[in-house]
Order: sequence, then C-alpha cells, then structure tokens
Amino acid sequence: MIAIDNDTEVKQELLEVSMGPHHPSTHGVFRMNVLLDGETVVKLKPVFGYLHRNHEKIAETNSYLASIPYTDRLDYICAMTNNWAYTLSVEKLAGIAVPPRAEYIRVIVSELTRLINHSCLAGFLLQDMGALGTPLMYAFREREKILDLFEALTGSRMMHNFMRFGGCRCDLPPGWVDGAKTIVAHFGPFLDEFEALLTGNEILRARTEGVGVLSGALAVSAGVTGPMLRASGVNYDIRKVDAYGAYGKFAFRVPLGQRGDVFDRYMVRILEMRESLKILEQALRELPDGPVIDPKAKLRNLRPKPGEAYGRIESPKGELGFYLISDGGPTPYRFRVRPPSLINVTILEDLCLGHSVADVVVILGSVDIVLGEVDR
Amino acid sequence: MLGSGIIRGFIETARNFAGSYCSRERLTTIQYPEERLAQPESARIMPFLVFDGADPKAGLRCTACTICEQECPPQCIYIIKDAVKKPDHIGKMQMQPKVFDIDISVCMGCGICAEVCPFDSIKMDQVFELSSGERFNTFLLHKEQLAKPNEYFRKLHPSDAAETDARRAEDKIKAEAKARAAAAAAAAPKPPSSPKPGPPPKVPAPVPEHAEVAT
Amino acid sequence: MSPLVAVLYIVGIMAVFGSAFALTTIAERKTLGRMQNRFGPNRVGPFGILQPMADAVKMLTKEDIVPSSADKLLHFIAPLVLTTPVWLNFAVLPFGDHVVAARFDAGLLFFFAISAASELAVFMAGWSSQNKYSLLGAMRAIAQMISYEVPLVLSTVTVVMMAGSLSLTDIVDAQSSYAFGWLARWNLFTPWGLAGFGLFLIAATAESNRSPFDLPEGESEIIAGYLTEYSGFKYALFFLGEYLGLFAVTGLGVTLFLGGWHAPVKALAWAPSIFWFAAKFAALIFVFIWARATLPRLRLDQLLAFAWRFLVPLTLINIAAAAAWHYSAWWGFQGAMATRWVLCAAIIGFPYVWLGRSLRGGSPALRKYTYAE
Amino acid sequence: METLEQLKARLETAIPNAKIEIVPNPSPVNQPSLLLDTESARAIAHFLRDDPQLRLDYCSNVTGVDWLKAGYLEAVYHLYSVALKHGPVILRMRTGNRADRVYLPSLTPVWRSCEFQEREVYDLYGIVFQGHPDLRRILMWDEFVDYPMRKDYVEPDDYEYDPTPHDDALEKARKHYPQAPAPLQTEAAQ
Repeated sequence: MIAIDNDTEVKQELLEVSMGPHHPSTHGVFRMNVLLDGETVVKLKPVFGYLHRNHEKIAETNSYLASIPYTDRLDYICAMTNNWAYTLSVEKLAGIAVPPRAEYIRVIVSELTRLINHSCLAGFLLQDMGALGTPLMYAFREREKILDLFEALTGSRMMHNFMRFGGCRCDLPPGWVDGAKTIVAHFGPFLDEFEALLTGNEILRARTEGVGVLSGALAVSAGVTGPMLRASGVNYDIRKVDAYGAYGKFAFRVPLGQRGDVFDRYMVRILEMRESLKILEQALRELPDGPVIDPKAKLRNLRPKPGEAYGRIESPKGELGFYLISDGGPTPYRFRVRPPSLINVTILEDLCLGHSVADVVVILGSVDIVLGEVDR
Repeated sequence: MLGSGIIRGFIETARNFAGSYCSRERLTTIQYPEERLAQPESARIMPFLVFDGADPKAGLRCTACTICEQECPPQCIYIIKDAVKKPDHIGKMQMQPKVFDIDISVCMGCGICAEVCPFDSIKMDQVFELSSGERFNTFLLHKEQLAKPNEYFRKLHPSDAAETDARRAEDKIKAEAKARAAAAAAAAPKPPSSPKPGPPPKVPAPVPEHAEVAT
Repeated sequence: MSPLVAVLYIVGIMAVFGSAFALTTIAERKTLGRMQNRFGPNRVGPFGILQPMADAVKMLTKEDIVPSSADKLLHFIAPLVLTTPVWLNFAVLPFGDHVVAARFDAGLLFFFAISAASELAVFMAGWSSQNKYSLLGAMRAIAQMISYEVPLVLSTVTVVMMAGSLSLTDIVDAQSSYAFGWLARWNLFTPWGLAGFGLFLIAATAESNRSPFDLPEGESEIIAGYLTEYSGFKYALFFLGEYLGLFAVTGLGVTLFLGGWHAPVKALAWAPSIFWFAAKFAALIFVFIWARATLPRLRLDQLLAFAWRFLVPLTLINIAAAAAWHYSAWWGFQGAMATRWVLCAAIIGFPYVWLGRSLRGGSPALRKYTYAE
Repeated sequence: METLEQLKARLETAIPNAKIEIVPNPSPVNQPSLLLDTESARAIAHFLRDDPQLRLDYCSNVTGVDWLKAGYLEAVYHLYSVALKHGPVILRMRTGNRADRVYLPSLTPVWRSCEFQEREVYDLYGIVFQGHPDLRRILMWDEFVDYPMRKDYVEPDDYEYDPTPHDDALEKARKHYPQAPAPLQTEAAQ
C-alpha cells in the first residue's frame, strides 16, 4: 500500500490480510494470516482448529470398534483408506491376520477412493483457479458412479464404516465386480476428456508452472508425503515400500515429477490415477474367493495385549498412520492419527513466499488438505 | 500450443453442452423431490427396532442387553431395563427395555448397533427425510417410535431378513424339540409338570410369509 | 430528432436491454449448467424462465449493508456512477436499418469516452468500502481496465481506417455490399478483420471483467473484489452495470466486425435488420458464456503482460496488415486475392507465434514424467 | 537394518555421554523404541539423520503420551528413511514430571516435519519443546488454558443447551437448568 503522509513523502506499508475462515477458498474452516506487499506474500501463517473435535480423545474413551466410524470422518473424501489405516494398525497391535479376499477388496475400494480423491482434487484446484466448477462437475459426475458402487457395498455413500479388524464388514454384493469393471473401463476415457479440457490449456499452465516449487530435500525433511512428495521427484510410495495388504501382488508404477511445482503435482495425480486403474484391473480380475473376515477375529471386546503399534498406509493424500498404545483395556490408552494433510501443510509458507495472493489459493489447492483431517 | 489447448477446452465444453441435450450420461442431475434413486438393499440411515407379530410391545425383540448402548460410537442410545420380563421367540424369558431412546440428532448412522446386536433386534432404516422444523421433541425417538414390524424389515433388507428369519425359525424348532425332549425326559420318570409349555400363541411363526417375500 | 422520438429511443433501449439483462442472467446460468452436465435453474416458472424475477425480488428485499467505516457518500454513489453512463453507450449503436438514437460523426470516440467512466466507479466502490479485499479488487480493476483499453481501441482503429469514418452508421454502411454477389463484405471476412475481431473479443472480455479476466472479482482469491461490501439493491446495480457494459461492447463488436444489422448472405437479406443484429448479439454473448465455462483465470501480472506484450503489439501489427490489405487492393493479376490473404496472414501470423512464444518464456514443450517401478 | 541393540551401542560410542535405553514392546508387531535423555537427544537425532547407514531423513510421526500413573509425559518420534526405505526407528523422550518439569528439546531443527506436530503436542499435552521456532497453540485457541489430551483433563462445565438431552447431558441439563424447559420435563416425566 502506498500512503502519503503530511510531508508528502511516499511510504510503503505492508497489508495484513486474514484469509479465512470466511473466505470462499477456505470453506469456513481454515485461516491464513497473510502479510502482503502489494499482492506479493511476505509472510504467511496458517491457523487451524476450526474443525477440531479431539477425535483422539474421543477414541481413547471408546472401544476399538467404535472408533472405526469416526475415522470415516477424518478425511471425509477418502473414508475407505482411513478405515484401512486404522484397522491395519489394530491388526498389527493385536496380531490379527486378514484373509486374501479381504485384502483384495481393500485394495479395490482404496484405489477407487484414490480415483475419487485425485479427480476431485484436480476439480477443486481448477475451481480455485477460477474455472467456475466445470472440471469439478465433470469429476463429480464420475465420482457419483463410484459412490453408487460404495453405497451398494457399504450402505453409505461417504461414511462407509466398511473395514473391520481382520477383514471387511461384508462381502461384495452380487454384480458389484461387474459394476466396478465397467467404471474402471470408463474412467480412462474420462481422464482423456478431463486432460483435453485442462492439461494443455495455456492459462492453466501459465498459472501452475513454476508456482510453489518444492524441492525434494525440503519435502523429505518436512515430512511431506503422497503425490506431493513424488511430484518433487522423490520416489517414496508406501504401497511399494511397505507393500502392505495385497499391493505386493500387483504391477504398477509410481509417477515422479521433475520440478515440484503445482503443475507437477497436478500431473502426478493424473498419472497416478492411470496407475490406479491398472491396479484395479488386476485386482478385479484376480479377486480370490474365500471369507472376507478372519473368523477368529473378535468384533466386540477387543482387548489387545499391552504394547504399541504404528501402522501406516499410502492414503490418497499421503502417509496416513495410526499410532496405538494398548494397556490391555477395552479402549486404546493412546490413539494418535498421523494426518498427512496437517504435515503436508507445514511447508505452505515456504511455497507461498514471493508469490501473489492468487497463487496462494492455487498452491493451497495443490497441497490437497482436508480440514477434517488437519484439525481432527 | 499457442491457443490450441484453449481451443481443445472449448471443444470439450461444447461437447458436453450438446451432449446434455441428447445423453443422460452428460446430464446427471436427479431432480430430487420428483425423481428418486432407488436405494440399495444395504443402505443405512438410522436405526429402528424390530418387533414380531402385531403388538409392538409384546413382540419387541430387544432384550435390553445394552450392548448397542455400550458400542454406540457417539453414545446416542439410552436404555433403561424394565423389571418385568417377557418371553422371546423361543419362549425363553428375557428382559425388555422400559426406556429405549435414540437421539437421532447425535446418531451418525454407522450401523454398529445393528451389527453387534445378538438378538436381531436393532436394524438400519432407510428413511432419510428426517429434517424437522421443531428441534425439541422430534429428534429423541422413544421405543414406540422406533419399533417397526418385521415385515418392514423384510421390505428394506430382503436377503438380510431372510437369513435372520431362517435362523430364528431354526432356533425355534430346536427350542421346541429341546422342550419336547425335556418334556419327554421329564415324563418318563414322573408325571409331567412342565411349568412353561412354550409360547405357541405368542409368536406367529413368520416362516411361510418370509418364504414368499424372499422369492 | 424530435423529443418524442428521443423519448421513444430512451424507453426502447432501456426496456430492451433491461430485459436482455434479465434474459442473459438466466441464459448464462442455464448454459453454464448444461456445459457442466446439470440443468441450471429450472424451478421458478416453466423451465426456470422466471428465475430473474425471483433474483430481483431477492436482491431488492435484502438488507442494504453499509460498513460502519465506509465512506458513505462514495459507497452510495459508486453503483450509480457505474450504471448511469453505461446507458449512453447504446445511443450511438445502430441496431437496425435507420434505427440509431444518435448519429454522431465521432460515435466510436464517444463510445470509448463513455465506457471509461466505469473505471472511476469501480475504484470508488473499492476505495470507499474500507475493505482490504475491496481495495485489492479495485486496484486490480484499474490496472486491468486501463491496460486493456489500449488494445481495445487499437483493434478498432483498423475498422476506422478502412471505413474512413468514426461514425458507427458509416462503418456499418461500409460493410453493406456483397462479395461474389452473395457473401456479405463484413470486416470479419478479411484477414485483418478476423485478427482484429479476435483481439477485440479478448480485450472486450477483459474490459467487461468477464472470465477468464474476472480478476477484480476473482471469488476464490479476493472474495468478490470491489463488490465485497455491497449487498441488496446496490449489488444488483453493479451487476446490471456490468452486464450493460458487456452488452454495449458486444453491440460494438457486432457493428464493427460482423456487419452490424446486415444479413450474412444476400439470400437472407429479407429478414428484418433488427433480427440480424439481435442474432449476432446473442451469438457473441454465447461465446462469452462459453469462455466462462471453460477457462480458468489468469494472474494479474500475467494479465498485464498479456495485454502489453502480446495484445498491444499484435493490434499495432494488425494495423500494418490492414494497410497492406488496403494498398494491395488494386492488384489485378490472377490469384491476387489469395496472395493478399497469404501476405496479410503472414504479417499477423509470424508475430503471433513469436510473441506467444516469448510470452510463455521459451519453448512450450510438454513435460516428460518418469516412473519408478 | 541393524538391530536396535547394535544401534544403541553405535550411538553410545558416537555420542559419549548419551544415556539410551531400549523400551521393549510386547505387542505382536516388533516395534521397540529407544528412550533418549534430553541432554543428548538433539545430537542423537542429528546422528540418526546423517549417518550413512541409517539416513533417517524422514520423521513421520510425533506424538505425546500422558503416563498418568508413572507421572511423566512422553514424546514419541517415528523415523523412517526415504533414501534407504527402511524404518521405523522409534525415539522417546520423557519429561521430569507432569507439572513444572515439562521441558524437552525440540527436534524441529533436525526434521522440519516436527514443527506442527510438536506444536500439537504442546497444545494438547503441555510439553514445552525448547528450541522450537514457533511454539504456539495450534488446534485450541490461544486463550485456552488446560491441556485437553491429558488423562486427568476435566472438561469445563460449559454446558450449552442441548435439545435432546439424555444420559450425562441430561444430568448436566438438570444442573444448569433447574427450571427445566419443556423437553426436559417430558424427559423427566418418562
């Protein structure tokens, strides 16, 4: 800002803007204290907590089973992967095995979730860039089909509450696999269409290339995970590193970005969706028969032996981990969620410095946070 | 490049614009109050209580065991046991709830209560139009409002209900056989003194009806 | 012109473009909806046709909020300053055969002079609201509108050169004949006219704050820009003013490049002249809506760079192309027409590629992505 | 990867006055951890990050645990190596008590990912991380006084009117609204 004081001396002042929580791009649940020089960001501090409900404390007073529906609500776009991370941790803590069919089903629903998340993310990113929701609507159009599938399986469109310790709550209903195959077959052409609308678009490229560059070294140090880390060129995918579930059985590749800017983050997600389609094709083709839950696994009254376990999976947003301590009682002594959204946003200020307000919104969109998970 | 990407985008939106007039695929809106999507069998919204027969009080399957109350994640179920017992479908005397309240403003529809219920009593409803202009007396449902007949359950979840009904019928046959055996055993050494000869008038044996519904 | 006719014109223009505003809002929302695989508003009246009425009732009954720290007077008059002068733009537009309110000899000049008033109103709104987002929006608007006024005016210079007049009626008359006996001689069907129309359209989009140049009110960035602190009727006035500005500039585009009220082919010349104007007008409005559904928004620095480093040079080069077209008109050899086209296309085409490349900072190669197994 | 015992021995030779203990983990998953002393923790962290055999360059998870009976707070760090793709190595640090000696060295200078997570532990458990660049509350508001994740935390008695009270909420409602409004009376009448 330029203010002219009494001596007609031109003075430069910084403008402090509180972006959010009542800002169209932060959806009422996130705030950034931004210091601007003109429109250039000089300082940026994210403020959280608007959606804080102390999920961890609630989980420490609830039984192990009763926490599963709460995990649906962490990252409310990807309830399936949240379920999986939690059940995986409890299975580690209590030493429960999962039958192969259940592992396959888990992979299938998780990869479908990844498709939902990444396509919606690209839509939201473009929405923040001012594309008036058109890409978002196309993404939602495809998402609806997957949600229909999830509803037929779990009874709920978003809050699935599907996985259980030692497997899954129920088996696939008849005709489900064929429905999934159809969706997978149609998703590739949809992605082509989506990319025709977006990827080559000069405006999109001008807005995203060279914006919010994240170096690989900083990304690793800051604990950034998921597509954002891989967009910076670091090859680290927990599906490959840990090969949890049935992921070791599938052939898929991990796309890596070069420059770590917003465009790379967008493209890595698009390419990751194409790899997910490959996993889905294999998993749906080779889905084994058998039980979907370990018959010995207890639904209620789970009392793991005292000890602790940290289980993690590659959720669409990054490493989602659950750290559990049991004291032998019916409730976890300590229940900790390692939320990828919160930790990925650590470097928001580093990414935004020197860019304009308009870029802040785009960078925030490309980080891909869900406040249900950031605030818990 | 140099505008070709933008033109491709224009073609894409034009395709969707034209497609919306000729293909359902590109006009996906369901115009809700007039059009409705069929809910899948597994759909779950809020819990309800199942009762057998015609009398919601006598036929209520709930035995007030409070397992659902303990397992409910947001603690929205509230049960007080009644002092008076009543017989269940196999004639065994069971507790019954004096108060069974579900606070559906708190309930998150996870379905864990239905999953843990060992008496097939609590099941998930599929009514989703639950909004109300009155928040004080509408959202705390009592057992009178929660109780729904078994036919209703069969309509909502046919395969689940078929399985439940078959199991319950089998239980009943076993219990009757056991009672007969016990009665026979009791009759052999000394004259019969059976205090409870089963509850034949109580349960209207839902087996034949169910067979029709399930097919 | 008798006062009675003048009053008729005033009433007619206000009625027609006032209802065009209402129609455009609903048409825009429905078109956007269709492009996004949904219906758009279809609840109020048959096919949602009464939606503008519902919007109007909503707007007028909303509370008028004035921030306590605002400059009350400026805050109050800013929407009026925007909306009032815009009407004057329509005075010089020829809507049909002899249907024009004021035959100014310098009609085009008058048009641009009047439309510059909107910048003042926008800055008044942004400044008086005492809101940081409003101020950012106003500053963006000023930078954008002043920058894009230059290419907008320059892109029309070619038309003025060729018609030899600033009067819009004369410009329409200059496009009245038919080539080969059937195809209208619109400016659009010349190389400089085609390029000029494209440049004009881009500049006009920016000038009327339409997507993808809607930075002054870029919702996802600065809430609603200079409109942030406006509500109710004042907001509606701003809305009206913006749409009227868009209509005016669309009408100008029709007049300058699309032959005004003339039919595209001679065989269709029997239709009323006003119909042709309206049809072209609607088609151009559709293009604006289409762009809104398709394109993301530019950033301010990119927007200004685009104006000064791409549009302005290209409009100047377009003038050279027009000159080349004009001075080669006497060529009479076999294939002269084709040669002239190629020449003019080259004069515009090569700088287009070169400027476009330099704007993107070098070669626009697609990135290669590696995969880890 | 070497075993935790080998690692401990190597750490003790590399950092002479380090006091390290191995905390066993009896659960089926084999995840024992290292208990560090607060004085040498940062040196150990640097060693773990930079040692070519370990290269634990990625601190995944930082969390607090309140051991009410034992009387101390604990910070737990889960380390992985992105470069060598192994892990986890789990570090623990314990405070002196739960009241005034709640200071631990911050590992944010070593791993940037600890920044928000240590703030969260500070916010919810009240462990003060010395050397943290920006130790403020993160999830709770700045004026909040208590530490809500501690086991002895008592939630403030700030009952807001609940239209459908039952159980504890009903007790609270009766306490806060002795003149019970209509729904409470119907509830009480039951």
